[in-house]
Amino acid sequence: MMASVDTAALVDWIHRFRDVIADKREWLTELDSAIGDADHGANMARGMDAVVAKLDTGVPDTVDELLKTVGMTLVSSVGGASGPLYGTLFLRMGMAAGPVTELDAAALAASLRAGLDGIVARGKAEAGDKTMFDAMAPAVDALDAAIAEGADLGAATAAAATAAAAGRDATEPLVARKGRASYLGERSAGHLDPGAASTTLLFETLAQAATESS
Amino acid sequence: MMASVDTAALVDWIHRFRDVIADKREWLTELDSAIGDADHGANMARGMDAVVAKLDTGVPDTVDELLKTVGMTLVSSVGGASGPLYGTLFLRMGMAAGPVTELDAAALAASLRAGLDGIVARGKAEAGDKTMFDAMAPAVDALDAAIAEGADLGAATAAAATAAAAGRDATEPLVARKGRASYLGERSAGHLDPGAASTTLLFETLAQAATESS
Amino acid sequence: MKKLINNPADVLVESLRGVARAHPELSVDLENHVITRSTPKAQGKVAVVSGGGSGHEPLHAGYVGVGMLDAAVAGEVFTSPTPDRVQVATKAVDRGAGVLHIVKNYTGDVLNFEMAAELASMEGIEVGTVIVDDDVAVQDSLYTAGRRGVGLTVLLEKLVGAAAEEGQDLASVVALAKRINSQGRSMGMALTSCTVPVAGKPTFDLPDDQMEIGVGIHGEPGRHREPLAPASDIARQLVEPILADLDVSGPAIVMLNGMGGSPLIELYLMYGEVASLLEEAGVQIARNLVGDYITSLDMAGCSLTVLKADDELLRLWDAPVNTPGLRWGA
Amino acid sequence: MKKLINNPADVLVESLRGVARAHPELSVDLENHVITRSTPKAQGKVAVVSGGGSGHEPLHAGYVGVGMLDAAVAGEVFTSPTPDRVQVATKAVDRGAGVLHIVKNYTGDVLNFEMAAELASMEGIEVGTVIVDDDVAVQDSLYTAGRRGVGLTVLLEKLVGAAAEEGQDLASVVALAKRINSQGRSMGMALTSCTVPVAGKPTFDLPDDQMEIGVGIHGEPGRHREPLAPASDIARQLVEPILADLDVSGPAIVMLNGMGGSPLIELYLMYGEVASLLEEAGVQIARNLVGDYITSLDMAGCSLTVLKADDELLRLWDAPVNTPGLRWGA
Ligand SMILES: Nc1ncnc2c1ncn2[C@@H]1O[C@H](COP(=O)(O)OP(=O)(O)O)[C@@H](O)[C@H]1O
Ligand SMILES: Nc1ncnc2c1ncn2[C@@H]1O[C@H](COP(=O)(O)OP(=O)(O)O)[C@@H](O)[C@H]1O
Ligand SMILES: [Mg+2]
Ligand SMILES: [Mg+2]
Ligand SMILES: [Mg+2]
Ligand SMILES: [Mg+2]
Repeated sequence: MMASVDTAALVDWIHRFRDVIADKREWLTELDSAIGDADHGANMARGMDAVVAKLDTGVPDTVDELLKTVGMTLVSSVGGASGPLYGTLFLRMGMAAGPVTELDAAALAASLRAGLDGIVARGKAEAGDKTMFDAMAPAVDALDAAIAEGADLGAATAAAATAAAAGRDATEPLVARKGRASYLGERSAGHLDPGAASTTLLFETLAQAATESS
Repeated sequence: MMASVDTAALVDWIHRFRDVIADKREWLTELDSAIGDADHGANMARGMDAVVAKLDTGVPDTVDELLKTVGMTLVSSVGGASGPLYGTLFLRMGMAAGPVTELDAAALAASLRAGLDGIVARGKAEAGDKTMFDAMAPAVDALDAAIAEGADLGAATAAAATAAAAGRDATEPLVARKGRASYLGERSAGHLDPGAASTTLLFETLAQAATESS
Repeated sequence: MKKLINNPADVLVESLRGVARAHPELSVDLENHVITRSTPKAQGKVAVVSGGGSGHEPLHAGYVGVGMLDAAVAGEVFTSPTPDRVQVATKAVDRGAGVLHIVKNYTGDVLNFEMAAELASMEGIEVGTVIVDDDVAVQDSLYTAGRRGVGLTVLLEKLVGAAAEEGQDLASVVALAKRINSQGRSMGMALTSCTVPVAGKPTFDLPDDQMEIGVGIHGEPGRHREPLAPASDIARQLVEPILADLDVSGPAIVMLNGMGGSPLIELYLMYGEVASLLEEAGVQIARNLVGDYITSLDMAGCSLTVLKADDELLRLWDAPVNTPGLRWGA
Repeated sequence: MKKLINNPADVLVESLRGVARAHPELSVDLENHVITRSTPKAQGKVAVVSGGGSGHEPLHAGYVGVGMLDAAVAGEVFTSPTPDRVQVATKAVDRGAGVLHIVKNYTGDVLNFEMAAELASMEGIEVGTVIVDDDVAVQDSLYTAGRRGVGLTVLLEKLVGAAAEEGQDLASVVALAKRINSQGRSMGMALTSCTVPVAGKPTFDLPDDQMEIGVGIHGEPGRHREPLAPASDIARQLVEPILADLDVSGPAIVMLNGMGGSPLIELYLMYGEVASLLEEAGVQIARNLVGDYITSLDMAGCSLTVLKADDELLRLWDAPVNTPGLRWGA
């Protein structure tokens, strides 16, 4: 059982996230067709492919450099709403993590909290706006709560993933108040938010990486 | 049994032709869709409606004025290939008929022959080009032949109508050499020519008018 | 049928009503469907008239203005206008130096303009005619209606309009028009059929995985049908028959034209493809147009026009033109 | 999917390659998807940059040129460009007097341009921003992403470009841009969905007898769906929400814009309809545009934009402009 994630585990996370995005690309695009502009799958795939290509040329030694590289690559390859938002998540995570080589559960949670705050600072999303926030905020809260209750890294990230999925599912009945879906008004209800769906994949792969990385 | 057609019979012919064009409008357009530009039904209907509307305001006393009015109205209301061609037919028929009040079989045949010559002068069509000529020329020939054999007006025009229909049917296998259908080359084979189809209606209604007009 | 229209039979006149409202610099005769410049050109200059069936907008009404046409005569959709209306236009714009009729080579257009020219000469107006027949998709033969007039018409109207504007006489303008016609070729293709409003359904059925090569601008079927292909392949099928028919090495004016339903992003992509092929073949593209210039209602697809140019043609091309559809230097 | 393309993923860069070939007066950076004027404007003048997702051609690349934009940044189809590329454009065109960013109000565009402005200020370039949000189809609220930026963007780019060209400083140009944004409104509708190349199928299903009222320019579903209606009825549904939102009696600049798949004959017909309704309502149409100016790929449909005008705006409107998509006086 791991007590912390090192840069290798974080790189593993990034690869897993890229793979599952590639896998679920059509589904994410379907979700975005219903209430957006049919590109969330393509956007995330383009971004994560760029991130993996970038890391293939060399992995930084420290967690902050690694996460900032991921963030900058997303910012400069995705565009759309998800580019600056996911990019900001990783940039702020890196800034919060500092020049370390691994993160224990508490440090990982603090880093993710900083990332979430960054997304809010950029996108001004609130709970119930039907955005990625609605999956991410419960996930980060669940991570904090599990750690406070003494859960280990694997259990805590698994709890976060479960909370993300619940948050994602809870976006279905919501009327969107942020992003493109908000243009639809009442017609946005009855569909999952694509960003909440990709965020859930982010936390699910984090839990996998935290448990299975060697 | 009629020995000649007077202006009333000619007006009856025109009305019958307008009615059958209205009736077969979709079919003529279908034929033109296959090898042309899908407007022959609309063109002929527009023209014949205009002709009938014109005659509703007053019918000229003489055959030449009547036929020239029909021709001018077609020329100025149809456009397309069929406008000048059908228009020329009636204009030349009128010029050949002269200021009379009725046409006997021979005069009718001479008038139609002049009209046919006019169409050829304008459109340069030859037998087998897959045009209205291929229905009209056999019809006028048949009319002449029947009269030469002593047929009365009703029988002679009926023979003309039958010959027109045969001519029309014979256009099906032809590769078009005139009009829009010629752009299709080999692909024009296997379809009836729309102008030959409307020409057949013209002779069929002439036979009806010659037989049934009172 | 999905169209922004009211009664299908009223499309032409209602569209002309919009043209009239949008362009105070044009006069629109809603009865005769004749569009003229509100301010006629000077007395003593040759006037240029074109026309034909509607459904090819901006052709022809959109090319009325200084440096191009003096009048356009709009027939019903895909149907040549009648001689009397061509005559209305001809009389309206004659400035005493004669009138050029620019006629696309379709039997209907040729016959109606021929009758119109007869009417004009009866009224003492000198008329010259050029028949445009640039479409290499049609296998040419002396024994058929010949090639269709398509994209070259746009370039010819611009160039000849410039010559008339600078005061060339009718004989020169006619000679120029015929020379341009002999030096230009076009080839078109369609991804979809168009739908004639009064017909209410597509003129031909084109399966989702097929395209039509060698189409005209009236929804006529083309040379042949084949499976959908990439733009690079389509470009080759447009360029090759043109180059096979005419030696256009040296300077040229090139138009990549949209058929009405294809968006500009695709037309620029196609232009990139054809431009490389043409340049590989020794064509030096001196001027170009990319966009919807001669359309076929809502048909998706494109056509390529290549006109062999020289200093004289380029000078006329660069002369000011001020029309709704083509404008520069003014 | 029937499109004139090669690999769906390459549409943007291949289309830009065509733009580069067609327009020697533009410089196209194929790596960053940045389009600039080949001859930059004079030192000391404000530069104007716009950009956003592609698929709206001629917007934005087609509006680069004298009197309008200095640079356009083209994102992937319907996806905002990234901040680093906006920064490339901003740096390339800054002439020492600051740069205006014209941003359509979409979360992606706003966030990416915001980050770009941060990058620019880190490099000492003064950036002003106007967010265009003219779409009355979106029920406005402080608690949502707000209204979309649509057709008014075209008019604003023209007017603000003229002001920058004549040497107004950044503060004046920004103030002008914001004033224009406050005085203009748009409303759109669709007869068909568009098809995003990488998606390969229509974004939404619209039955043959239905239309979508209140659409944006990305194939987003609209306010509501209803049975196909005549143009006169559609016109009313475009005009009324605009007039309900803004008092535009008096002079106005009006654009009847095509969405990419609707031919000009229909757009003029629609223009005739909206122009009468507007005039009945006391709007005096001083200037107008009819055509494809801000599109949504191959979507059939149209949008209406009305901008309340005054002498100042009309003067800027009439100033010369020389771009592929809009040209007069030059
Ligand atoms: N203001 C915001 N704050 C947080 N997330 C947002 C905001 N706006 C949009 N999003 C998220 O972005 C997702 C859409 O991303 P994407 O489709 O890639 O970008 P775009 O909307 O520009 O096409 C939405 O599903 C939503 O979760
Ligand atoms: N040169 C010609 N001589 C005689 N008839 C012709 C000629 N060209 C075309 N036609 C006839 O005209 C018919 C087409 O008429 P129509 O569809 O009304 O005109 P358009 O071809 O201009 O659309 C053809 O079916 C043919 O019979
Ligand atoms: Mg999206
Ligand atoms: Mg026809
Ligand atoms: Mg026709
Ligand atoms: Mg997007």
